[in-house]
Amino acid sequence: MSMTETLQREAYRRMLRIRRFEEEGTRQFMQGKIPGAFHASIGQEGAIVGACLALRDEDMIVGTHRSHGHPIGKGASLEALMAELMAKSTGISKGRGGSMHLADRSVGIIGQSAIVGGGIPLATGAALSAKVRGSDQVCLCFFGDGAVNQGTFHESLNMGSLWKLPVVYLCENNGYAITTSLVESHAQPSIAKRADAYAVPGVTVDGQDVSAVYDAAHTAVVRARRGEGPTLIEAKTYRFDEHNVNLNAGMTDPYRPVEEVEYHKRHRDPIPLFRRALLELGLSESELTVIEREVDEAVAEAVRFADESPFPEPSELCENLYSRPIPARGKQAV
Amino acid sequence: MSMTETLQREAYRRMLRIRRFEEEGTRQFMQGKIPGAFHASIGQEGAIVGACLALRDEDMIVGTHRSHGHPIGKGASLEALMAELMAKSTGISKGRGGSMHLADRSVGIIGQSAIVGGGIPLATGAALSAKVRGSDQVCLCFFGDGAVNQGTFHESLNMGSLWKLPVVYLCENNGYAITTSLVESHAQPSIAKRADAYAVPGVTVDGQDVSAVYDAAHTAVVRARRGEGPTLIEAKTYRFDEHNVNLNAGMTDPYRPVEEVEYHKRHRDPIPLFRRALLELGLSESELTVIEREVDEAVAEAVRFADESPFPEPSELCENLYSRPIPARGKQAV
Amino acid sequence: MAAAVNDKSGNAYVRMSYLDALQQAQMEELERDERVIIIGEDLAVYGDGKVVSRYPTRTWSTPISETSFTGMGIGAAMTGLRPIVCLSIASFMYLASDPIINQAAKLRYMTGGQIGVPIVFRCCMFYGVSNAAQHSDRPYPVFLNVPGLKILCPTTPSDIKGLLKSAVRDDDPVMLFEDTKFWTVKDEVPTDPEYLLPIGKAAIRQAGSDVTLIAIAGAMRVALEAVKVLTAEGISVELIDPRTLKPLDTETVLTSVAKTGRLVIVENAHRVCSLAAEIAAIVSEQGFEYLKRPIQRLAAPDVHVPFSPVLESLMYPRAEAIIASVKTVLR
Amino acid sequence: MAAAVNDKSGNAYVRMSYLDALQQAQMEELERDERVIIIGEDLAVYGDGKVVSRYPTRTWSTPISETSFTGMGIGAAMTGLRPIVCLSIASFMYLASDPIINQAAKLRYMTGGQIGVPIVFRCCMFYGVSNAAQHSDRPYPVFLNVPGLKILCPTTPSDIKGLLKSAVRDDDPVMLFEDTKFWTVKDEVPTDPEYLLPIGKAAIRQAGSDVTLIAIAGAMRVALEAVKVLTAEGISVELIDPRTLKPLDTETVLTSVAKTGRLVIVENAHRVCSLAAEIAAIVSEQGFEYLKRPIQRLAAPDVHVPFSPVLESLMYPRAEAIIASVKTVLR
Ligand SMILES: Cc1ncc(C[n+]2csc(CCOP(=O)(O)OP(=O)(O)O)c2C)c(N)n1
Ligand SMILES: Cc1ncc(C[n+]2csc(CCOP(=O)(O)OP(=O)(O)O)c2C)c(N)n1
Ligand SMILES: [Mg+2]
Ligand SMILES: [Mg+2]
Repeated sequence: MSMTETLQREAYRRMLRIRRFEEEGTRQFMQGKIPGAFHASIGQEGAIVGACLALRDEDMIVGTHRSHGHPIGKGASLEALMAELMAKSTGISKGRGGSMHLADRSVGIIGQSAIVGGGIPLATGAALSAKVRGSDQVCLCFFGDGAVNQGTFHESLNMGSLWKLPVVYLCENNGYAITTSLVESHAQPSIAKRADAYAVPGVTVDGQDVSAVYDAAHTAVVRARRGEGPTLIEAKTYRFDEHNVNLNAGMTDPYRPVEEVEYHKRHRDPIPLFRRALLELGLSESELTVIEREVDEAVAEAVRFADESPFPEPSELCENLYSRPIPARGKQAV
Repeated sequence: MSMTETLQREAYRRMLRIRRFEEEGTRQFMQGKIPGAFHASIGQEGAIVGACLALRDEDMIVGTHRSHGHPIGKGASLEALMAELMAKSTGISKGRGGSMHLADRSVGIIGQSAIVGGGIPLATGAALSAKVRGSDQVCLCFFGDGAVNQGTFHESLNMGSLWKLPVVYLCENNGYAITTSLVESHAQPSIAKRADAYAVPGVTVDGQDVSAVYDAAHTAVVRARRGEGPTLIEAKTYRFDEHNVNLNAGMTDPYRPVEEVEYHKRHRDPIPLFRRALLELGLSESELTVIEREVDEAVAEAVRFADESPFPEPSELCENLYSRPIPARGKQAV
Repeated sequence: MAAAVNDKSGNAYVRMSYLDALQQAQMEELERDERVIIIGEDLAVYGDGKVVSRYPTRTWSTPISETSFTGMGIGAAMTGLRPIVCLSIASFMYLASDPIINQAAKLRYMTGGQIGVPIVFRCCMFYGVSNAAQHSDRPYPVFLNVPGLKILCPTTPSDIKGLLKSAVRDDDPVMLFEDTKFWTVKDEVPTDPEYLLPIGKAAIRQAGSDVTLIAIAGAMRVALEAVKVLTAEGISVELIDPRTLKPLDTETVLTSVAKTGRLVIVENAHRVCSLAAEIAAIVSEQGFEYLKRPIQRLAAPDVHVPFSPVLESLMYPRAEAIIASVKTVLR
Repeated sequence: MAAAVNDKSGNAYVRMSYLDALQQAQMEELERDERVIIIGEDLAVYGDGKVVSRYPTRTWSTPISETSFTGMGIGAAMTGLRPIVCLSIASFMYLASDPIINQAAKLRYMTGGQIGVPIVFRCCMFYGVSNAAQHSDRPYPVFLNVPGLKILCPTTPSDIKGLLKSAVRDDDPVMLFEDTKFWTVKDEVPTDPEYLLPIGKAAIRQAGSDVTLIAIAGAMRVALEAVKVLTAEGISVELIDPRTLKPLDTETVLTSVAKTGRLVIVENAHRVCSLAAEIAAIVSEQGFEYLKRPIQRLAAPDVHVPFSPVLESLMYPRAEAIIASVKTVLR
């Protein structure tokens, strides 16, 4: 099924929200207002949003260390996400999680694993849960090309398939795991082909084409919801920025050619590509401009909100470790 | 390449050595002379010996908890193995390893992992070592059908293939992992087919036909030694005994039909099958009887040796933990 | 199973083994709460046969994939279920340590409380029967260092019932280390399906005034023997069973040491950084003024479990060693 | 790099950072012994760039497969090589704990000495920089309970050179926990490619008579600050750096406590069952009669590392806390 016009507008809006949120985040990071690491999804918005839009509100997502796009793609509001990046107490995780773990439960993001490959079993378990509870929820599992080589990929896809769980495995294949290219690390360069080992359908799709990703994801989601089991989707995409804002790979030999990066930025940017497609489909320039302005305002508002929010109080350090505070028995020196 | 006549005789001898050693071991176990667990390979001798005979003396093997067949298949003498089972100080591992870990380094068994799937990376690393050292050794890696579902299978086959390491992955597919059947646990029932995910050749072979296993293993070993990388061989075999001598699965619903077990014992026993083939090929009954007598004597001698050997001394408890004893600093109360 | 017998206060008890009590607790929780599921390998082999045949859709017999079925249990716990993940032999816990430590223990905290992980990780410490180093570990000390986990080592049939049930109902990840030394031990177990024991509360198995003896998990068996002998000799031992290793009931420990001034701790885990170390450290910080004599730790030596019974029998503290240690601190 | 300077006994030194010393040690060992190889992810990113370009066939940049590339390192160590396995950030160690514990640590023992595993597991404890719970662990206590391992936490450029080189030449599995708090710290490092430090020997960083202060890994930085202040106030602190956490140099610890009668231990790991617990336990067993005051442990509280710098800064003991503890035991 193809996207409706409403969905197309929403797809454009959400891709743009990810882009602008992360561009702004990068600026804030450079100004020292965001601590820790910062992995941007810039360039990968088509794969993320196309997949997210194939879901219903009550569906679930487990993502990765490159975690900003997933909640925004699923429709999260930006304030609490930006506040989290700035380590504020109004952050979505009260300043405990940060950039690698932007999980917004209210839109169904049940976890973002910064342990590469660690989210794949969690997502598979969430699908098991849906099945046992008799819910018709589906769980979308994002992971990178690098994560495919973890044992959890293998173990989880086998169980997901064996038990026909409602999970969609979506690989954001940006060709690199930090500095390691796919060909240097995958004996079998086709990730979709690995699906045969678990008797699940394996699909390759152009991740820079949000409609194509939506179509593939939609088919997979329908299949999952029908109880027919998982699908493995390999969305070929590209990361425009460095692996991590503060990572200077510092190799004399760059791990990816400058021309390759330039080519993708210029010709394979999912946002201008989709904008052009929308105009061709008959949307007006002014409609798109309205969306663009709205997105800019939402991002600015998020920064304002985060800026004005307080930092956590030292007394909160041990909160939310357990469901109920453990009564201190005896003295507990720090 | 097919087995020479000399090799055929040796194949028969080694299969029989495994069978009689384990039959005798089972008796000793029942008499309480062997402590711990006891996993017999009875029924699986064809797969083991066929693969082992494709190796050279200096080649290496990593095996599993079902560990008796591998050293015997590689040509180990029986005394130190039986003494190990009886927990004697003359045991191959001085009574430290026991039934699940019969590693005889002198014939190239560099480890037997009782952690299911744990041996696959070790074997792949041994192959890496051979490559780095510029040796032309090959490492044969045994594992069960159950181990295929471990993450280590996936991770190791990928690296083995990527780096074209001289390793042969041989799955003793006996159809069950304790009580769990292959169809209950493998979304993709063909183990050989999983090879595609790592761009290595995947071969299925009748594990009850020692010659067929030899041929497949020989091809794989030659390929590995040539630097062309690993092969995954699925040898279809069957375990005649219970998973473990002292395991009473105790299910009202037996996990495998009695008729299935009976069928295999009667019609698919690799030893009588090969004996018949040898007679057809022209070996005489008396030649085979000589081998059979020799084997019986070797097993009896092994029991005698083990019986007469002493148990370890309590003072040896901490020996061989480190390469050199750690000088006790301060009092080390037990 | 024996018929129930009522005690003075009208509570009914049935005599059953530790393993049966565990099974009963699981069965009752499955019955009570449909969110409870069981995940693990060959469930029927490790004693869960009845459960499997009664609840086929809520027992998931898995492929051999410890890392991921543990992670799946965590994912299911995050999304509305209350899984019991059976890792069978404790030495396989290491394969699951990434999801247990990096996910289950951390997710609530890392998400600022958005996500809870109500899960039980069960495993059995299966040692002393010549299964050699790869099958004989008692690895609870490894997990004690990890914030966010709760860790239980019940030593009696009624405790395993009460603690397992509390674990299933707890909103946090709980690790339950059974000790197979108790599997066949029988005792009275309350029939009440609402019999719950609080997590975090030690039991004083015997009150005493001369010396505090803390015995952990399987070491309780020999400790009870030792206490019998010592009592007969007129030595008054206060015997404590921590039951919950994390969070530890330090109050009970310190109160006892305040009374006795003498402490012996015994366990079957390897000695370095074990629970006995932590208890000794706590007492030497917070109960130093009570101590009349050096603390005595008895544990397995810092060496792997050998296959040979002759050698393995040297690994775990025996009653005589406990008796000797008690006498040493009384000297 | 600065030019070498000779000391009075003619030994040459060069000033360099901890990270450079580590790199130099690796490079020298690769140069010296062709059995040495390096295995790990994105080797060039984590500081091994020079090594990779110099020894392309002996550096193996792996896929993201921690469990198996660790297992492969062990397999290679069993068969004639001396691998250094780089696990980068210490929180990824849990993925490799099965091969480290069940294979590397056990194989020599389980095979009665037939197999040796001469391997180094390197990782860095990368905390205090807002990477949140999944990237900030200091998990050495988890491995201290395991027999058969050796565990090092060097705190100076020359120590990391001497200890890493000893680790590579050692015939047993050695875990080397770098502390990124030291990466940029510079000091004099012997140029001698045969500069080796013994595994199992603590360093007395400053002799003193009033109190024994043991600082582990990154805590040494703040301990040195604290000692400066205390010394200025006329308090004589004996500052010990265990360097090798396993096997621990208990002799040096006990000798010092015998002299001072007072013990403060500081580390950045989580407090429960940490090394400080083990040291406190050892001293309360074997040095009880020396102790004049309760032992003081300073460690990270039993909570995960939060992302927010405001909160994370509360996690690790500060110089003021050490000073206060020292004064408490002197009261
Ligand atoms: C278990 C584990 N190993 C290593 C890392 C370090 N690391 C962080 S991101 C990353 C690369 C992941 O690559 P990929 O899965 O392709 O995702 P991408 O970053 O390209 O989105 C690595 C190796 C980690 N976080 N977790
Ligand atoms: C990591 C791990 N998980 C579980 C076990 C328990 N176990 C021992 S043997 C076995 C079955 C293995 O099946 P398979 O690989 O097919 O080998 P087989 O026993 O059939 O030879 C299991 C689950 C183990 N030893 N290690
Ligand atoms: Mg990638
Ligand atoms: Mg099998």
